[in-house]
Amino acid sequence: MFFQQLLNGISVGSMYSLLAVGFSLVYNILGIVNFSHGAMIAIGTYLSYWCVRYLRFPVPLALVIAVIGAGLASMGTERATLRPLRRRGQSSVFFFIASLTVFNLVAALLTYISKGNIESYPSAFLTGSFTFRGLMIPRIDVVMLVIAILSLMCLTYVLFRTRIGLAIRAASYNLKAAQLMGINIDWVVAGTFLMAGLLAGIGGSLLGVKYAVYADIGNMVFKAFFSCMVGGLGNLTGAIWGGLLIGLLETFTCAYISSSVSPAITFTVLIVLLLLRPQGLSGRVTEEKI
Amino acid sequence: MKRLIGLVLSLVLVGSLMASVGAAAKDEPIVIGLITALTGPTSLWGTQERNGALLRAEEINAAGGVLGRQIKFIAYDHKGSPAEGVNAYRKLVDQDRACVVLGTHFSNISLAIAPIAEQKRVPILGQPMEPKVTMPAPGKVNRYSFLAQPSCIEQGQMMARFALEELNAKTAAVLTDKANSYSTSQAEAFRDYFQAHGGTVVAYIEYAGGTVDFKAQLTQIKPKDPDVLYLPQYAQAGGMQVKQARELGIDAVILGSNSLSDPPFVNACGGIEVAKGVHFMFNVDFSDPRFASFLKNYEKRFGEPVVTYHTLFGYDDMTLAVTAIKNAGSTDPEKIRDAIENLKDVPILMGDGKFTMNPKTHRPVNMPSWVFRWEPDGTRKPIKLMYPAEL
Amino acid sequence: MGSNRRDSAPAFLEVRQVEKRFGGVLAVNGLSFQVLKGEIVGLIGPNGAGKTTVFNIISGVTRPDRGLVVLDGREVQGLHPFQIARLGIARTFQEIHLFKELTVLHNVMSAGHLRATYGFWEGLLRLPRVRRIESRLAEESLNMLSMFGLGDVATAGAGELPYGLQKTLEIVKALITRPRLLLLDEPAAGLNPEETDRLKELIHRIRDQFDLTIIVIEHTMDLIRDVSDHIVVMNFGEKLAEGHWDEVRCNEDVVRCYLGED
Amino acid sequence: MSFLEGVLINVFILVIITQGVYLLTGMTGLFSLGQAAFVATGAYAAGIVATRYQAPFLLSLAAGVVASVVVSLVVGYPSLKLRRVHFSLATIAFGYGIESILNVSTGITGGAIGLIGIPNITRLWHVLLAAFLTIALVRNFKLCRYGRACVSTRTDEVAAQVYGVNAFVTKEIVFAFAAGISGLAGGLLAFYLGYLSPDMFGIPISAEYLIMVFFGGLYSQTGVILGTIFLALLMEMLRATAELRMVLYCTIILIFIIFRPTGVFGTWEFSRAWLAGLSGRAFGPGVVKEGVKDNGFKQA
Repeated sequence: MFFQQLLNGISVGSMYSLLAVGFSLVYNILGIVNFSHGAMIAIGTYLSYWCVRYLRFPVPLALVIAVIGAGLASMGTERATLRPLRRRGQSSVFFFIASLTVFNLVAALLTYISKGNIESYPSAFLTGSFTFRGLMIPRIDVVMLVIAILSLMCLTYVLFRTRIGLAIRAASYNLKAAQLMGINIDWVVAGTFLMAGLLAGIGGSLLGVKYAVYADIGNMVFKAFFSCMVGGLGNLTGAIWGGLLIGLLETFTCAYISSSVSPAITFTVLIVLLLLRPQGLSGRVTEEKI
Repeated sequence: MKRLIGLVLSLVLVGSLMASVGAAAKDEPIVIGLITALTGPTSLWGTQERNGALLRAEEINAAGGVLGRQIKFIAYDHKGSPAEGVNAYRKLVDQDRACVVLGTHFSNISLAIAPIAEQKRVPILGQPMEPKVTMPAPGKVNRYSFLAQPSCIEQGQMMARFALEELNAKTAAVLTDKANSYSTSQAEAFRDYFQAHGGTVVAYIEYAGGTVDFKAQLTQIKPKDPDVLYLPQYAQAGGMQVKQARELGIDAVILGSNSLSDPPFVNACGGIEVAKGVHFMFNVDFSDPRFASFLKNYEKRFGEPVVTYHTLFGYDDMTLAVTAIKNAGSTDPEKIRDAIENLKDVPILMGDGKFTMNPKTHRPVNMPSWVFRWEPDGTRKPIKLMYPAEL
Repeated sequence: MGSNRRDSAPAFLEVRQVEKRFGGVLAVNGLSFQVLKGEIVGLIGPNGAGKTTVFNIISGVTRPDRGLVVLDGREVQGLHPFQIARLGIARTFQEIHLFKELTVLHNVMSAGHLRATYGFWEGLLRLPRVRRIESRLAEESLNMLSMFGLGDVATAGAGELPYGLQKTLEIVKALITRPRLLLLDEPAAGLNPEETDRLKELIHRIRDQFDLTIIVIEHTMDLIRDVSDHIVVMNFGEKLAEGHWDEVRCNEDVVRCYLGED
Repeated sequence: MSFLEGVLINVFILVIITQGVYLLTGMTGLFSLGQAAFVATGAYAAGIVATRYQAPFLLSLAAGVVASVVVSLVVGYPSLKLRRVHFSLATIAFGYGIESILNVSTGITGGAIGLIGIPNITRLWHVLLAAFLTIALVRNFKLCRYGRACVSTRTDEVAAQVYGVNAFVTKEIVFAFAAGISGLAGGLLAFYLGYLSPDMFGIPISAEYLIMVFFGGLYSQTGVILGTIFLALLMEMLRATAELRMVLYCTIILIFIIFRPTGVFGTWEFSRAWLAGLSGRAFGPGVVKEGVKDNGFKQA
């Protein structure tokens, strides 16, 4: 049973990780808490579902469309709400409300369009599990893990092997300096939001398959927020570790302590962890500059 | 001053709020209100309920109305919030002059409205399953609140009895949402009845609201190998639980509450392949010919099939309200209240087709429920009709 | 002239064997020096010598790993900055730390936090006493601003001021706290020679008028020469030399490492 | 009680709550996503004292305020030591925690079924009086040295400390003050509705408060009050639009945000000087300048 629970924890945790990486990309590079990430997750879920259901596209094509759609929606959100703030030299705290409103609006719109219905992929897509040494492994979890690893590899490639990746990394160290060096900040910000949106699209599509398609699925962004913060500032692998830690903590508090207060216990443990290690699990220590 | 726009807008809003007060007049249509969720996660139920009530109101109007007057039906959103529900009730009563209010299917909202209804003295009739809505304390009845289906305690007990007697279950596991009164009340009733009548509850697991991954809880249940697994849930959580239970290889017979009667439940399971074999309780016989004609009329009116059973709630609640108005012979809310209390053998779609109100509890007298099973072809097969009185 | 007095008089501020390490780097290494009451001490050294770290340690922003900071006979190392502020140490920052979103006057009044001596509940109820203290503080702030030529811009946003005025505003904010010891971190950086001359005058004037002891970090050597009674030279976190301008200027080490580069 | 009175009670309870959020977020820069949990604490404390011990109205309200303040001190002590974003995280955790406690302690709070039987006492004049007092206290606070300390802590914590501001204690004071205000609003809500359930105080509700504060103008007390009134009434007016209600509500907010990203009122403050037809830019403490240029957008 312990190993089954471990597996459950990893399954939930890897999903949180996937959602957290996109969140942490925007947070680490721009220092912005972006709740519209949740909206992009929901858009990804619904786009891929609609493509499969109504347009009868094959699943990989639907996934690609959903991912691109979520990416563009993410860029659009940035263009409409964040860029005016930057142009006027206003603080990014004002983006907070915009991102929350986009989050609420998308949930409300999807509720309206779907009439509040819960939907699922036709003909029990990717359901069932296989057994490995007495452990039940759901097929969707394996698929999720593979896609998550592939997309993170793509992300790493973009960040470390391309020009835009270099620009983004430069900007993440020092935005003003990057600007002075002739990097087009508008493009860096748009690119960051695009990549976060793409990741949200992948995560959202997989969530739809793993659980169900419903309008409030974007609420997962709170888990992503926690994973990103617990994992630590400064690097993306932190978000992955954070997600896994939260998944395991949740599963094991449910299994061995009490499942009705599991979220409360989990989050309290995480807050204590942040008190002891303010830089997060794998963040770099930064001395505040005076 | 550009900045004054906001101020002006607010004033306009207040003004228009006040302007609409006192717009009701005499000898106009009879106003019947409905408070339900038209937005938010449970809006599907709310819109279905509204459509059902609207359909019935139109049928009655087409047949000449009631007391020679037409029915004006108004539905307001409560967004799932008690404060909103209370506002909606006040708006219906004060502004729209509703003489009877239908709703809500949320116990928590009805619990908040009940004391307000005692002050406003306009009856509210609906489907909140929590018995405290009509009876806040033993022996005490809220005069203006009525429930039109078996309470969650009765439904939980009936399911437990079904498990014991029809399925010969010896052991049961229960999974319940600690943040949802609908779920906890049924789960507790099921557990207590099951244990009191010789069964063993091998696992009783409460989880926190908002959970979507139930593997940690289900993994604890699996080694206990229960005969039945009771899931008193809304369609979404119920569907995910069934799907994940099957993924983990739990092969117990799954029993659920009336929310699992919806197609959205099958969707949340990921298809009928997973949902098949799940038992649920519902107070209508889907094979009843009257039901078939209802389905046809609904599809004709709204251009789409009925999605959830809440449609029936709206439809039957409207029937009951109009019957009460007819029996009272007046639109005086006080007289309608008395009439609702004394409703007897009203023909409705739910239960065994006849509705009688119990004036002592403000709940129906011995309203039966069918236990259904989802079949592999996507139909619901009636297994047994259960009566609360047999408990 | 200073040497004799320095030997006999008790120190107003004493930094003794202070050490601070950032990661693997020793930013300050066993530094000791003394400041007498009413003195203006110049703290100089090449970039990265650890001068600002010394200020941070004295003002409590950074906690030293080892060593003592004694103010008027009282050990203050390791205290929080706000505690040290209450003991009468004020400072300016090398990079301007104004409250840029606020008006100039509001900046000064915010800095006068300790001068508004009323309690939380009094403030909440806005008793007459509070109004009295507030208007007195506002008046004093405005006076101080006019004294430094900022009277006309009192209602402007602090972030909109030209650089030189922002620097002055920093000093005004430090002075409104009525400090006994003032730490000026590169007050002349970015100023033109004319402004620098005015700054020299200003430093002398505020020392006399407010009965201050001042430590200045500066790279502009003629400012240091003209204002300092005593000079401490740092390099690589250590004290290289100290003494009067003439003594320091002739010190071989200093010439080699620091002045020689000029 | 009429419908209009009910609506206005709701509106002004929200006005009270958002004054607390304004103190926290507008003045001190602390983002709390768990403020509704303090409303819950006050509401439940007042409700429990009233139903179990038959305490009178005022005493129950006081119990609510005290409970909220005590809880805020316990929660604030560790969480205010965290970085600002981590503080938001801690408030989310606190929100979940309170919801769990309310759901689990069935014997005291009624669990998910909720707390029933609280008398319906609150009338509009109670709420208006409380709102007026709250607004006055918050204004006084803003104009006194502690208010300035909050603003300087928000803008530049290190500099504020150097001027003698104990940033941690300042934050603690504001956190407790805001909690007390929320507790008062919670108590009024309990006696207005007569019923409480844990799902009335979730994280989305706290987010809703933040949106109201930002909508009117994060740095403007006037804006926060008027913005809250506007949005609360808007929500009520949109009731007639049935399914489209939330979509329209969010769209209207988003349109305002796109055209006025810093809130409808920006940093404008109602003042006697403005009334007298003088400059809109009020003179004196508490006024935050608009149009500040800082090109970076790193959050503190």
